[in-house]
Amino acid sequence: MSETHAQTVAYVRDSMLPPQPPPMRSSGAVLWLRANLFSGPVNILLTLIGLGILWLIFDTLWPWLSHSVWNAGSIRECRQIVSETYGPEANGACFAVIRARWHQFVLGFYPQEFYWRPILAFGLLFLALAPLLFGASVRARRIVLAIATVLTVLSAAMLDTGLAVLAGMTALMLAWSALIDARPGRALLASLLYPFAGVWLLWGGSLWGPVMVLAGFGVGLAVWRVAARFGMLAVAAGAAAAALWWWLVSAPLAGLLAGAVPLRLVPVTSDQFGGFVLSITIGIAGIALSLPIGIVLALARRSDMPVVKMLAVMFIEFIRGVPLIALLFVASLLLNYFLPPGTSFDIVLRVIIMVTLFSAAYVAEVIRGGLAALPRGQYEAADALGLDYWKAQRLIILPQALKISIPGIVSTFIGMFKDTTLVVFVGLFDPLKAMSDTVRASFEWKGAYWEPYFFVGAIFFVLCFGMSRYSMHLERRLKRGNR
Amino acid sequence: MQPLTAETRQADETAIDIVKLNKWYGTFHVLRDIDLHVSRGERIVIAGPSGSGKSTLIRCINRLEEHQTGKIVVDGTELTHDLKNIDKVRSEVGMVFQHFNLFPHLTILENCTLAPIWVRKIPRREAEETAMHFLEKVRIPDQARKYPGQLSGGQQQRVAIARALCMRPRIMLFDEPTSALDPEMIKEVLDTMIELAEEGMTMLCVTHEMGFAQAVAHRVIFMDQGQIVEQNTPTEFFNNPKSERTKLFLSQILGH
Amino acid sequence: MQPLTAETRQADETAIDIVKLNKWYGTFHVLRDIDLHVSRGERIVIAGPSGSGKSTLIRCINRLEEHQTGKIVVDGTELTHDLKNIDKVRSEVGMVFQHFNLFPHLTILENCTLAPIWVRKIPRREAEETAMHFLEKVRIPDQARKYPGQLSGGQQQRVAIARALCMRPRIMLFDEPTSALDPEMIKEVLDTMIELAEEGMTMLCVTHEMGFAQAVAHRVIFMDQGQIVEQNTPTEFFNNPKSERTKLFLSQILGH
Amino acid sequence: AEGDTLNEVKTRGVLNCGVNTGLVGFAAPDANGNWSGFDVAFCKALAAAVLGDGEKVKYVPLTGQTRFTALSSGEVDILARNSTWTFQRDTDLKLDFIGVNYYDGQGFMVRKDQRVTSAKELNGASICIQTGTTTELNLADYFKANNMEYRPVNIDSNAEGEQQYLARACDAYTTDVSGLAATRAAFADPENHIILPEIVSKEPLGPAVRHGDNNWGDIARWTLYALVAAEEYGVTSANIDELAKSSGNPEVQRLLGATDELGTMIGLDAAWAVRAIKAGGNYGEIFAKTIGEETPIGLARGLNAQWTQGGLLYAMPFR
Amino acid sequence: MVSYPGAESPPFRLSMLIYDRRYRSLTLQAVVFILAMLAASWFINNTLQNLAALGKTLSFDFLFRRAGYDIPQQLIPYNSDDTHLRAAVVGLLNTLLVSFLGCITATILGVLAGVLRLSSNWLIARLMTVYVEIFRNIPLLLWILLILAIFSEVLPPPNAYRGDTPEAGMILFETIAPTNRYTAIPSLGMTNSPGTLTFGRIGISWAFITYAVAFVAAVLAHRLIRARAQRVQDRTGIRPVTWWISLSIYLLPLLFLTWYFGLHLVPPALRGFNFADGINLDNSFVVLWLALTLYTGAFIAEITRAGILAVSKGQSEAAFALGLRPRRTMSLVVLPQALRVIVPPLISQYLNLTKNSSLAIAVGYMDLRGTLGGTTLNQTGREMECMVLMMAVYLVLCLGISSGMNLFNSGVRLKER
Ligand SMILES: Nc1ncnc2c1ncn2[C@@H]1O[C@H](COP(=O)(O)OP(=O)(O)OP(=O)(O)O)[C@@H](O)[C@H]1O
Ligand SMILES: Nc1ncnc2c1ncn2[C@@H]1O[C@H](COP(=O)(O)OP(=O)(O)OP(=O)(O)O)[C@@H](O)[C@H]1O
Ligand SMILES: [Mg+2]
Ligand SMILES: [Mg+2]
Repeated sequence: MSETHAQTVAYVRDSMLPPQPPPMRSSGAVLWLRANLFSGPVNILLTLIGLGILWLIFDTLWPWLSHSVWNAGSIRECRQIVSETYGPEANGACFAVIRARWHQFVLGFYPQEFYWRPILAFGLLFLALAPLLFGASVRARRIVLAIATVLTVLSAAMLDTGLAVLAGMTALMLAWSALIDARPGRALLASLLYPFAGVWLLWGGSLWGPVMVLAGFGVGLAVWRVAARFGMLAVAAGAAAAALWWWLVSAPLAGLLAGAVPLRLVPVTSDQFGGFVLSITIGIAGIALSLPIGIVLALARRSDMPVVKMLAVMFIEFIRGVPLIALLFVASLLLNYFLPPGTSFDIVLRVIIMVTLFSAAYVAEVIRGGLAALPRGQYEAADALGLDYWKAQRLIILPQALKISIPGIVSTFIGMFKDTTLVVFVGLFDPLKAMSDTVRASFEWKGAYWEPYFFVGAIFFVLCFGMSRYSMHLERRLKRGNR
Repeated sequence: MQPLTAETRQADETAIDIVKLNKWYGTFHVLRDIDLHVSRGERIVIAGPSGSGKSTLIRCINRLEEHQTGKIVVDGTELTHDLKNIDKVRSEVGMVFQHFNLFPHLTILENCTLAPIWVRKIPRREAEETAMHFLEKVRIPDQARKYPGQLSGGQQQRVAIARALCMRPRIMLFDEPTSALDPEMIKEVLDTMIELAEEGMTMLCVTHEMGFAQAVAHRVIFMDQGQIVEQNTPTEFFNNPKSERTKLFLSQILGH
Repeated sequence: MQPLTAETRQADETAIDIVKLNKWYGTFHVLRDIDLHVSRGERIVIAGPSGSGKSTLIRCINRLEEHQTGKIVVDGTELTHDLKNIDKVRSEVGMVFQHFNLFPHLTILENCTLAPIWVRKIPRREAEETAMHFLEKVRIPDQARKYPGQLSGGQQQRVAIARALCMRPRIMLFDEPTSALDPEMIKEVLDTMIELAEEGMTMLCVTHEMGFAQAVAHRVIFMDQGQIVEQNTPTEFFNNPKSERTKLFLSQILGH
Repeated sequence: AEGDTLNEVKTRGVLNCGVNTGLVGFAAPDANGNWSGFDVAFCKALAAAVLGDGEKVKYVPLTGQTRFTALSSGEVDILARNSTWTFQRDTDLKLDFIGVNYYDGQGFMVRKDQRVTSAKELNGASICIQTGTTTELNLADYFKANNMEYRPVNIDSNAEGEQQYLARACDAYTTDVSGLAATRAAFADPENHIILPEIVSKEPLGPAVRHGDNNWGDIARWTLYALVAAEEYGVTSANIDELAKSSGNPEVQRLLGATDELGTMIGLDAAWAVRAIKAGGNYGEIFAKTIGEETPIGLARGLNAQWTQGGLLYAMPFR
Repeated sequence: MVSYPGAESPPFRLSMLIYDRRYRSLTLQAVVFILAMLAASWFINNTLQNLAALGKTLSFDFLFRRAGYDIPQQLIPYNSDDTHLRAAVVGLLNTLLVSFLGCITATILGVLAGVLRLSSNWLIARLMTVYVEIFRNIPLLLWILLILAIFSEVLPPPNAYRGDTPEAGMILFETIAPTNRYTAIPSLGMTNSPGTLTFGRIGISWAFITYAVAFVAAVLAHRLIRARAQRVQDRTGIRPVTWWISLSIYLLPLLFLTWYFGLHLVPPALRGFNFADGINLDNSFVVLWLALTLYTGAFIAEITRAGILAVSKGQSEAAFALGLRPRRTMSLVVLPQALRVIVPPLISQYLNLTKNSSLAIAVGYMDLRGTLGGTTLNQTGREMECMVLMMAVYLVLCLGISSGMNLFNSGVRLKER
């Protein structure tokens, strides 16, 4: 074959060439500009348009922001200050309204002397979430814990919280952080206790109420453990035992215990909730409750039992086919009709139920995607090892599927959190519209349109953007695979 | 533990008994009147062209697939729709897949201890000891704390074998355990399998590794179109195939 | 068509001429002072460890990557920033990728006729005839109406070869065309390539299939760290490697 | 059913009172979430009568759209949210209006510089209107009857209406005259806006309860009358303790539970009316404190004066 | 069921209900079904009891009573004497209108932003990223309120156009007057009107019909020309230039009809309080439309970007290697594949937009929720009936859209082995 070229080709390099620096072409600011902004007529045009837009935004916003007034007692005073300082034509933001009323946007009508309670509740939330969300990197977790602790205590201190309470808060948060750092396994259990602690802090009342609810779960679990041999029957028995406990035992027992040891916080009713406390409460309750429901729905929808599947599909499609506003109106107008005569419960709770069902349907779809992404081999390997359906789901399938679905779940959560502003239409005081309207209804701040929107929008942006960045970070980490 | 009566001994000597097994996918007849008797300690290699039903047969034995007619008795337990029987059979039969199917979210050790702990209800400590024992056997004890994604294909397949062994099965099924591996890794896995064979484990193995078949199999079964076309000892099978199809097949796989 | 003057003959006999080619990715120097002259009809195999710049070299030849210094002349056309030159070169040079890169939304036939119709402006009827001709050559004319997703890997790679051939290129580049394939399918593809070689096509092929190199290559080029370390006829290269690196490399790939 | 609501309220210990989401003077929360206003005062009086403490009220803010459903579904015990008493609401919506606490009428507010002096000149105008209210229907009827056209600008709450009107997104703002006055009072330049003389509808505003629980209706109704009667007989929050002991007027004695125990007839105790009046004063005091001429709202008593003063307020006899 | 020769079934025992795979699934399903039915009947029973206690019955009679309220924007004739049903239909049409227009503009904006986000122009790419992030992370309600505030606070009232030296001037050659109530745009007038075709109270101008017919004919002709061009290309390899023929097919009849009917624009003019003659696009509508467009556009931009990125680099490289130019590569190779990735999430954005249009409540736009679920509900007190009806309509709408998506999906799914 190779006779024609044989003589010419033999070649051996005797010394390897060292790498050279690249020729001076790919660096320098001018070159960068040329390459990234002015690389052709279309690009030049686009750049000019972009600059124009930037200028437009700057030109409208900057004078307003730079002429802002932070110290004033009313909007009229604000305007006066602006026109005195910057001339009669000047237009300035009156952030004094935020300064005067920011606590109302954030904490609603929560009693002033108890401001530390919601703050502590949300601070603890980060401690509860840390082992779940930031478990992968010890450093990230420590940073989050430290920031959460410091911020919580700081903001509580700024709100005139008593020294004793402050010390208690600090001690609690430090102890919990230490637990997370030393015994991550235990910390996960502590995270499970969080919902009860959060509810107690926010609504107050006797500690025994939440404790009894928690005990119900314990009872159910114990019965299930004891009866575990009987498979599915054990689950039913556990559920029944828990239900009996809640129904019959818990209320009297709680009363009894409260009589003996009255661990009580002053109760705060839901109508005092408003602003971001309300949004965040609804949002977090919604996601925490919708996750398990979503998982069950997703499993049901992938089930090979037609009846179960059909019910799940009907539920999911119904919820997804109806606007959230309609569901909120159902919560406010109709839910009482569906319950036995005479029952009437808190509108916040009803809204939470609806929001939960709503996001459960979306979460279910996300998790279904995660389940579908798992290779069949995983199911088969679990089967071949003799794991039954629930064990296989719990140990093999769900951990993987949930991991894949986290980004989707987070974006569902972001959507839901944004949607909590819609509760204004059923008469709750959301931070956006209801609170702004309330603030504007007062004589001092009538006419302050832009500032509240600006403030509330900025908070929403920070929270949602933070969450979406976090989920992108997760996505990247997941793409890299298992370490 | 029971005294060996005639009957139990009979059952004891038979590992798998398949009688007139038929299976359809929809209307497609994949397995046709399969009769197969495997004694305890016997090692069988199943070969055949793609689509001939080898995997399906293997998967029927631990009920990853349901059969429609005929009878499969594994270790004295007949496979019916009864869940208890299925569970019993599955915990007696270990299976190694072509694509390993390790659980990527668990470490190697956890992969190996999962089923013993949750199915056999063995204490964790004990399960881990067993797992380390088998990991040593497949010569990767040092990888126990890693995740599957960090191992090479050959190592992963050896973990898969160890995982199956941890359930202390009486029968091992292999479905083309080496065909997804790079050539260098094939040898590692085959070595492990040969060692297992030497310990007297009952094995059914779908493979085209003829060297392996020659070395360890008691019997080679050749399947085509859902039927057993020929079976024989390895030497006879390779050197002296009877049926035309077998000859054709052998010429293809040995040719390349 | 032109009378062969000394110059055009010169150009005509040179398929590719690469002089002092240097390329950087950012500050990373991938190709260092590459000099390579390929005559018409010559068949060259490029080998080397992973990351040595083989793919980059191949991809510079049809300007999928831009080079920074040096000169590449393909079939008499120098590759500069001039779009016309690039178009010209690309329509003269066919390329087959490791992962086939067939267009999944088009049938096999459409994959093969797309470029002739839109680039060469050949009537559809005619393009289809050509396509069928080459599909026959790679022995899959019966799959013409299917979609890439419906074919096996080996078949897909053969389609990719046919697709490149439909542009009637004078030079074919192959970038590890068989390394994503299962062993059985490698042979199909190599057979097709050998056939091509026999017809006298100029070929540059990155591959580690040493059998193939021995059978068809005029020259084997060994690259490491972005440089051509050794080149020689296949026989010499395999039996009598000169440089230490080549020896090391050969011992690795032949060892397994 | 009969007697249920009273028992429920008593066991709950809190009165659920449906109020406006924010209408200064009638019902609005301040910066700390404390509610005050004309309607709120009635809630307080009722709570004082029933529960003994005017602060035991949970205010449920209701939009124009959710108010009646909230009442029928039992979410609130009483609706004190400036709602007009109409035939359809009383019958078809299964509500019971227990009386009128404010006689109102729908009017129009325009800015002075438009030089409109009569609603009849509003042909073709854009008019801001709150959806889900009777004003919406009245407006349609009025323009139809006068053969005029208009462009409705629908708004969801008074706050939004104010904003739209001030931004001149509508030429006129229509709602109950009291509401207009309250809104105008809050403007930076009230003098530049006028309320047109035409009153296009009768708007008797009053608290409402559910159909079917007559006893609860009675309690609410007579609490309202107690406030009105107290004004008529000169009983104020200041002199009530004294009068309860020493009033010579038998009607006052009955009212204040000194002689007949009227309270027990409606399931309360004798001092119910005393507590109700003490909670925020009599009708006149409440009016003066929340929306009267001394307040920024600056409403005159007008139709809402006692019948003895030429108004329409007329409490049924306590006997 | 297929029956298999020789398949025998063992005798039935009770324990098989739990331990036999086949029966176990049946048992479970029966249990679940019974539980579901029990729950449903419990709810229904409660509802009936509660309604009975209130003396209400379920009845849809109210739909045929006089509505009594006016609706600012109506696509079919409506006045306050019409029934609630008609009001609901007017509301539904308003929902459909804003959703439909919103979907179109959001798609245009979103695709543009998504493509520009991938642009090599650093500034534009950053700007688009900022746009996407800002709109995705702030509630839609805020955007609606903000845009509404901008419209009502910044734009001039109609009054400002009055007088010899008006404070505000119409834009675009004195034809469009944006005000803080509505945007007044010209309407169409005809000097030579061919009359109208009426169905009951809905009239359609014959001129409109003629235009529609001309347009459809032009589309058909255009298709024919394209097909012919394709045939020529198939035969000779060279595609004839046809754009000017197509253009004239569209334009010439249009111009002719316009001349024939004497069609012209009637600019809005200020009469009394408001602009008349032209068409006044209510701000409630424009604001909602704009907000939905901007908000959904941000999501669509992300989808577009992801779709384009999902087409592997190998695809465009293969096309380049075959000598295809970038533009052709985009249209022949990348876009057809990206579309398959883009369309399903795009449709679910359309669903979201449709559902989000119910936020019309914040601007007082009378959509389905504003009429049937708002004023009608309030005037009649029929919350149960109104809500059920309203949710049913939304459900039908959404299921319709998503079954359309499924059809598309199964149509374009890549063929696999
Ligand atoms: N779930 C299924 N549904 C329908 N047909 C199937 C299914 N699984 C396998 N088949 C078909 O059954 C036949 C036998 O499949 P099987 O996997 O047992 O073959 P095999 O001998 O293992 O082949 P290979 O060597 O390719 O693994 C094949 O024709 C296959 O297409
Ligand atoms: N787009 C790129 N940007 C930066 N570095 C790159 C890029 N593409 C390749 N490289 C680097 O350039 C070097 C040469 O890459 P190339 O793909 O040419 O190697 P190769 O010899 O083909 O290797 P293999 O056998 O793995 O395909 C590698 O170190 C690779 O990491
Ligand atoms: Mg197989
Ligand atoms: Mg390469």
